[in-house]
Amino acid sequence: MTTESLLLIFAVLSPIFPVFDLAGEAAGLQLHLDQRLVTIFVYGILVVALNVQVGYAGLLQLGIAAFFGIGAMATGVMTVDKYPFHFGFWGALVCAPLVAAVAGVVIGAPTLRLRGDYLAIVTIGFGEVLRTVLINLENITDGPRGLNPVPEVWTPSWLRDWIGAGDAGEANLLVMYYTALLVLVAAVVVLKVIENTRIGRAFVALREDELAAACMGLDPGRIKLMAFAGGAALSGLAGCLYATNLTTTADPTNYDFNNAVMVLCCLIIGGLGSLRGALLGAALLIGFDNVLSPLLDRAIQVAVGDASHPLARFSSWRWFLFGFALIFMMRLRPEGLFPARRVAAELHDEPEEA
Amino acid sequence: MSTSGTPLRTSSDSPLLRVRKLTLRFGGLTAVSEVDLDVQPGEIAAVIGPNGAGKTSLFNAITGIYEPTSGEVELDGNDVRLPMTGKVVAGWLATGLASSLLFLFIAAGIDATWKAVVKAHPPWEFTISGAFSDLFAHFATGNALLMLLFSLVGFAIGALGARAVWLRSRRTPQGVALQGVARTFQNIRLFHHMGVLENVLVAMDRHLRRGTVGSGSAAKSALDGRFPHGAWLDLGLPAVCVVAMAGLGWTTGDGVDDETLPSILLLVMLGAALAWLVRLTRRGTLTGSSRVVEAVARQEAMELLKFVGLDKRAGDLANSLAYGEQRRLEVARALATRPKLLLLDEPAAGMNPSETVDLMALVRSIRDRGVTVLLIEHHMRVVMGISDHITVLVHGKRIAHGTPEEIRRDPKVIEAYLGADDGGH
Amino acid sequence: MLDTLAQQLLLGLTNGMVFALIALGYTMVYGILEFINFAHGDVFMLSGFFALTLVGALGLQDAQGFALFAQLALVLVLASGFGALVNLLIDRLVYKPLRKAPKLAPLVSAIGVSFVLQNIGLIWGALPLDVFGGGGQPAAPKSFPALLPTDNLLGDAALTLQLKDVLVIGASLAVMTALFLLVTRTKLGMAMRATAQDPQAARLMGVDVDRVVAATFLVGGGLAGFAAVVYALYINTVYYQMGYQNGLYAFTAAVVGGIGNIPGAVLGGLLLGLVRAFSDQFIGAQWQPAVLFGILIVLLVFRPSGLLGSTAREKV
Amino acid sequence: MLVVESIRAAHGAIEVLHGISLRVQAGEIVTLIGANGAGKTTTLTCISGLHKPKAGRIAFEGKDLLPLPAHQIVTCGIAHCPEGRRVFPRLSVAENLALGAYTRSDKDEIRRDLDKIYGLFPVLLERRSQLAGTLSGGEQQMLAVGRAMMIRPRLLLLDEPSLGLAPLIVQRIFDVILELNRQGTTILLVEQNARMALKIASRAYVLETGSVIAEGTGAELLADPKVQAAYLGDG
Repeated sequence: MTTESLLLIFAVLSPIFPVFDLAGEAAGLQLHLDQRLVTIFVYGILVVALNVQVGYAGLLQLGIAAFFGIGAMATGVMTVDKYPFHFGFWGALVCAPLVAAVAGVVIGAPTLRLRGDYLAIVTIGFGEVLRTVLINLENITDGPRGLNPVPEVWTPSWLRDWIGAGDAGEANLLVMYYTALLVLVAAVVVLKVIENTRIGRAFVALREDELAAACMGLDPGRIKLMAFAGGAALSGLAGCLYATNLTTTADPTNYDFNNAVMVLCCLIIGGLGSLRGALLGAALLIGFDNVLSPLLDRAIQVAVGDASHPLARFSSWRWFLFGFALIFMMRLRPEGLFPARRVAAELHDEPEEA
Repeated sequence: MSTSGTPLRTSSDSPLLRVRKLTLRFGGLTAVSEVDLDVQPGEIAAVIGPNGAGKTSLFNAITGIYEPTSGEVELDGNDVRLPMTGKVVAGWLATGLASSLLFLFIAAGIDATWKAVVKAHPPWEFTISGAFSDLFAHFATGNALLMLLFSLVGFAIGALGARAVWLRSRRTPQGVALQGVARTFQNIRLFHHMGVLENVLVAMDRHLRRGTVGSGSAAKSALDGRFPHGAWLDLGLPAVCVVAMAGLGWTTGDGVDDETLPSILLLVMLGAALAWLVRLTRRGTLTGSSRVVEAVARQEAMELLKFVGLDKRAGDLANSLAYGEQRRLEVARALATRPKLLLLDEPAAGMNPSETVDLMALVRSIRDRGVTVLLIEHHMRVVMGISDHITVLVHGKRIAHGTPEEIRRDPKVIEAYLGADDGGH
Repeated sequence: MLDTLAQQLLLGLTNGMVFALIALGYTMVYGILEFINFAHGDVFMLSGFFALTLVGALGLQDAQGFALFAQLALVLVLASGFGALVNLLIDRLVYKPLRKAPKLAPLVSAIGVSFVLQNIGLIWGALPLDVFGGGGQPAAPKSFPALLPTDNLLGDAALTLQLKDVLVIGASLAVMTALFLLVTRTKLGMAMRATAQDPQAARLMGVDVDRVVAATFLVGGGLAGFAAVVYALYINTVYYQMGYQNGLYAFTAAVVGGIGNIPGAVLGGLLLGLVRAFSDQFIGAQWQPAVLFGILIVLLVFRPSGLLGSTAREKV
Repeated sequence: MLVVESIRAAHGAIEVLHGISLRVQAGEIVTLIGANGAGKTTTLTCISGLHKPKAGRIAFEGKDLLPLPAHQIVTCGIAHCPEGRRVFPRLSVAENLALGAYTRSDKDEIRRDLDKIYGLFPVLLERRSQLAGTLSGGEQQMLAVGRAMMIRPRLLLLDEPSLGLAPLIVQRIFDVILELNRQGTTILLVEQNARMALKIASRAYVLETGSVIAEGTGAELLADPKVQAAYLGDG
């Protein structure tokens, strides 16, 4: 990936928001696309974070939502008015990934020697524990209400005036949009570079043959811990942006297992181990979930007239979609839509019979 | 039928590998039974024996894959297991303390503690020292016995858990590999979907980490500039970015009246971040020095590939190689760890006669590089042709040890290995 | 105090029986195919919905005496059969084509199946039936009528022992005994165990591994269906997410006991049931997941292969 | 009785059998010898259906075996006693033997065969309720042979029965093989203990890297210098 292609990503993504915004206004729809696009970026970060653990290192981690939640909650605690810390958005952006990474190490360290599927269950367990803790430590997290208001991205007023042309609400949305985009691009660049370094090779070697890697002097525990901590830190980053975008840490159910599976879905549909795939997977699924399905809901509403029944809403059927997506991808195209070269070959080999 | 030309060493030399009374039992089966084995530095040693005699199990026990039921493995006079040092014990205690702290807070009620410490005052009256005195005051109101009990249990779980994990990972393949033992596998275990060169580079990981790649003078001079032009930027730019970001958070957290300083910090942060990202994408490695190290490592890896005759295939995927080539790649990969001792598990298996001859030459030249070789082999011609010493295992027990000539004449070996000539019938 | 303890013990035992029944399904499939059948908990959930639908169709909430028990037995049998069939169908349609795929593929597919089944549960609950409260709120828990008399069998004693307690424990024990006999005494059971230990060698003995796998899914699904009725009778609700939570606990139970180990699953289930009952009583029900998964993590640190599990070695 | 015609088989991308052909007549002991990696075991797994060859033909008593799955090949009358014994470690000795009779339903005959095997290997009778995993290597090998005999095969494929066993036990196993053959079982034996195998074999094939390089009677091959060179490693 070159500087030029980076600029290209920027060039392509930067105007999307204003365009959508204008189109939405012209159509007279109150879709809040701005927030939804940021959500796609946030999930993009989450999916590449999971890609570090599942795609590169082959660790089936099903508790990604917990680290996401830790990032969001840490941001809440560090920034809201009622607590004395007041780190502001930028301070939280530094600290939230650190907190999440520490959590990643704590949960990773005792369980690293477990077989793959045990790790899956332990990480699910960890996610459940975290959800419980977030709900129950009501004095800290404000339970289901969530901590709020999480302050917006701080930017100097001259910058806001310049970006938003004087409209404060517009400026806020644009600042959020570009901040999230910038963080996403930075994460992708760093990961892309890491793919071809010592650490990236170690991840893949571990996934291919842990024993052979160990016999070459690579410490599987250490590498797994790196993958865990790195993925957790990125998830924390995503959590920080998520809470800032919503201006609240929201209900802890936003960080539950369903969420983790949705991220896994994005990754698998996009293609395990491929950054490009991860991003496109996130765009496709989260885009569908966040942008297309509200639109469809509205269309149904209009067509049917009274659509009060819950099954007339698209959101009641979304798990069908995700479930079938996983099943069909595994059956027909396990390497995903945009596979990485290495993984594609791997998933199509049939293990030989002895 | 000559043995190799190097003089045999006397047994008074201290052996490179020393195995004593090694026993390995699985369920009711004894795979290896009280085996002794010495490998002298600089020799080519072989372990032979009929299929199922426990040779591969012996290798697995030496390389830390299996935990021996009993017995010792020493390399260069050191036990291959991790030593229990003060640092290790301190680690257990630290884990215990951390976990006991967690349990203490659970006993005191995390929620209640937070309420008493953080929420008791309006946010602007909060101070660190005040927080600590509030914390102790809150602890004082709690049930002392319960808190003590929880702390102790927490400590026990943490410390014992850390100990249990450590004990289980005391003898590990990577630990043995780091002491200088590399190996190949009977059924080739390459990283099949990585490139040929990448396979070798993975094995150089340790040297890449420590920056100890390369040995030639060219590599040295490249590495002398560990901080080549602008290397400070590699660490400096992200550091500046993070510090500026933290400063930005600190100055703006409570809201600001004067935007000058934050504005500058924001611009510095964005500038540093963008400059760093552009540097990264231009170069493709995290730091400039790692780029130099990487380049030297690639050079060294290419030399190794040339040594085994695979330099032309460096860019191909490992699983596109032919069988014999895969075996040689495995050897190159093992050599890339710069071992003192190289274990070859049936290197000639599945090779045709001419490949076998090449292999013998390869093993000899590995020895000539200063790497001691211990191999398991079925091809008698290979074993007899290149080994300085041969150990014969039958049924998990060592039945003979000596030079190829001695082994060839040993009636016990002839009977057990080649089949009894006139036994029984 | 002593009564509370005894009461919790009883509660733990009954809970544990349900966990054990579900855990058996996980452990048997894992024993043979070495993959976590993530959708197993949701087969349990769907069977619950099936049973509730049956109850509505039979008008069981108004039945009395012998008719009640006879029809209840029918519900038990039909729900077990339903669970068994659903489980078998899932295996044939989803898992079987992936038998030779890398390990990740069936696991991810199973997660997919789990989500599909949950959605089916959601839609099932939206059917306009009386037992589902008209179906207006598909996500809300559906109340399963308290079919059994709630009198205390011990008269005025402080310890409450209801007929449903006795029934849960008795029926579960009976089913587990039957399973135990099936696995240890019959040819099929022997083939199951042999396949779990060495599928290649089992094929060389003429064992049709496909059929053994099918039988395993049938038995596991049947146990889940049975557990669903028992659970519904006991807790008196069914809801579309009950498979996820209980399934997770049951899987934890299987791991605690040593996955792939049949007595281990029962032991783990009972242990987890007891821990859950006591932690609900003394720590608080809201901390249940934290306590149970905390125990799982601590156990895996000290005994990675579970209480009764044996350590497996990788062949090199 | 058994006809194998130019079968090719591969592990992954690597072809390990380059067209092997061999024949076994009823009542014979035929042995395949050759160095490690020559393809002996793969040949057996192709016959018993565990491994499907890419090309070639395998027929048993005129019946094409290739389309049949392994468990149906067993019912044709072929038993395969695999390399490394592969007994079921957490089943008892008696259960292991009972699994051998999995495809059969003639209770009395099973009983009789069981008694016969206990008679052949009294140690198995002694340990019948012990878990197979706790047996010694030699006992496990006897169990594996006994288990295969419970299938009551007309053709018995034996893969390295001497693997990892002490010479005395090997002798015992070979005696049993001879005895089984005398009682009418045709045997296809893969063995690395070539002298021993050639001595009891009516005919033998020598394999080298996936091809047959020589065939003949046991005595002929024992004297053949090619065998000595390729296999015994003298040279």
